[in-house]
Amino acid sequence: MKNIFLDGAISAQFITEQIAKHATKTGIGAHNIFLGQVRADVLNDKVVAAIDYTTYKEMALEKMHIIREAIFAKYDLTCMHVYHSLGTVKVGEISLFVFTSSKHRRAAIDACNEMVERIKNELPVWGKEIFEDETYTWKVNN
Amino acid sequence: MKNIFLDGAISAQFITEQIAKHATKTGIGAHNIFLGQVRADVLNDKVVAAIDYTTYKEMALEKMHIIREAIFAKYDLTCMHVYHSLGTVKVGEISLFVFTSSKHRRAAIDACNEMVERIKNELPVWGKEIFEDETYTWKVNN
Amino acid sequence: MKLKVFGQLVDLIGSNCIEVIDVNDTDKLIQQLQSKYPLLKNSKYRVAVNRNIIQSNTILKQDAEIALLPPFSGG
Amino acid sequence: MKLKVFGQLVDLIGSNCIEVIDVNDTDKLIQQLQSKYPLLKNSKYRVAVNRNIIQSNTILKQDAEIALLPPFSGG
Repeated sequence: MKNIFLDGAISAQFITEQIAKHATKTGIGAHNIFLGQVRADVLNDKVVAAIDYTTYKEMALEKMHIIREAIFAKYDLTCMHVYHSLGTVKVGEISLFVFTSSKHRRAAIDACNEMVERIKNELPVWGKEIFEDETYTWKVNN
Repeated sequence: MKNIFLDGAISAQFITEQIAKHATKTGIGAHNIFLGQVRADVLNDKVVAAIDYTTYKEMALEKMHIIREAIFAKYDLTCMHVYHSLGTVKVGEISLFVFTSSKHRRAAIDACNEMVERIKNELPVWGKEIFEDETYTWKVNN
Repeated sequence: MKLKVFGQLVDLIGSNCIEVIDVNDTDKLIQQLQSKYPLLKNSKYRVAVNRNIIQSNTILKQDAEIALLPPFSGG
Repeated sequence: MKLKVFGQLVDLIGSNCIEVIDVNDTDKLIQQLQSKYPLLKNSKYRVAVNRNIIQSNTILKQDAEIALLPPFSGG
């Protein structure tokens, strides 16, 4: 089962390396990338400083495998890569990286969009929003 | 008038720098990126080796300004950046980079998608597909 | 039988893994948990058996992998 | 008056900028161009005056910026 989880934030450098790797795939005409960044939300006058992510890893990877298969069956993709942070990701840092590539743009754009929605709705991952005073609350996806 | 044109291919390093710059904008929760990559298309048994882009620059920048205003009015974006190559871009290299950021993901995703469609349909830019034998044909957008 | 606990339910239950005994289906599991942790009644969660979210009462074999999942909030 | 030419029309016309004379509207411009470059009749293009694509016959002032635009193919 392919791992999608990375320890801590996803660096801009890591994202570049992933993009650069695809220069040799000369059948690709379009890439679409979604990046989730940790926001300094204000809740009851307290500012979020970081999110601490945990997962039910075995289930998440099985689920991810199923979603991946479904998206490859539905869209004419050349490739798709997904990375999600675990542990602490500070405000302004990247915690989710979805990267789709295809010959024509529609497939990459639509597949990326669907993948992001399915990750948010179907992956057993939880975010704990840690405030600057070190208290916390549990993140709610909308 | 803001310039969107870069001479030659858009490097992965340039893309990284743009992403990294946004770490200080802590109100951002989502980035969406579209990258157009030059494809080794085969036309009448000849393989495309590069695309040579030209533009009607004054008109393209005026048009881009209008499109940008319309998209900012329509979507709740934090920022948007667009770069398009001019001159020769080889197969496997990036010629278009659209980068949108917003608090919640829907705005960034939808604005990026609309921007890409409008660029393809409304910007006076022309691509000349140069084959490996140095003959060429004019690119047609679909 | 071990029960894995995730997210905000770890705070409520006080552990990310507890032992449950004398339950042979998920309805009984939920009854037992709700009587031991009354706050669970006010919580939103789903039960996964062998890494699949169950939709209705499900038999629990001795080697079942059981988990309590509060609403997901990844991304 | 100068006429800017772009894309595949540069090949057809042989230059990216030509001089046009004795035209005071875009219909006359197109007639003149089609008689000088008959292949234009088989080409898809639009006319821009002062950087806006025109939808119908348009008066050309002496300082107008005129351009012939074949279908766009950026991205």
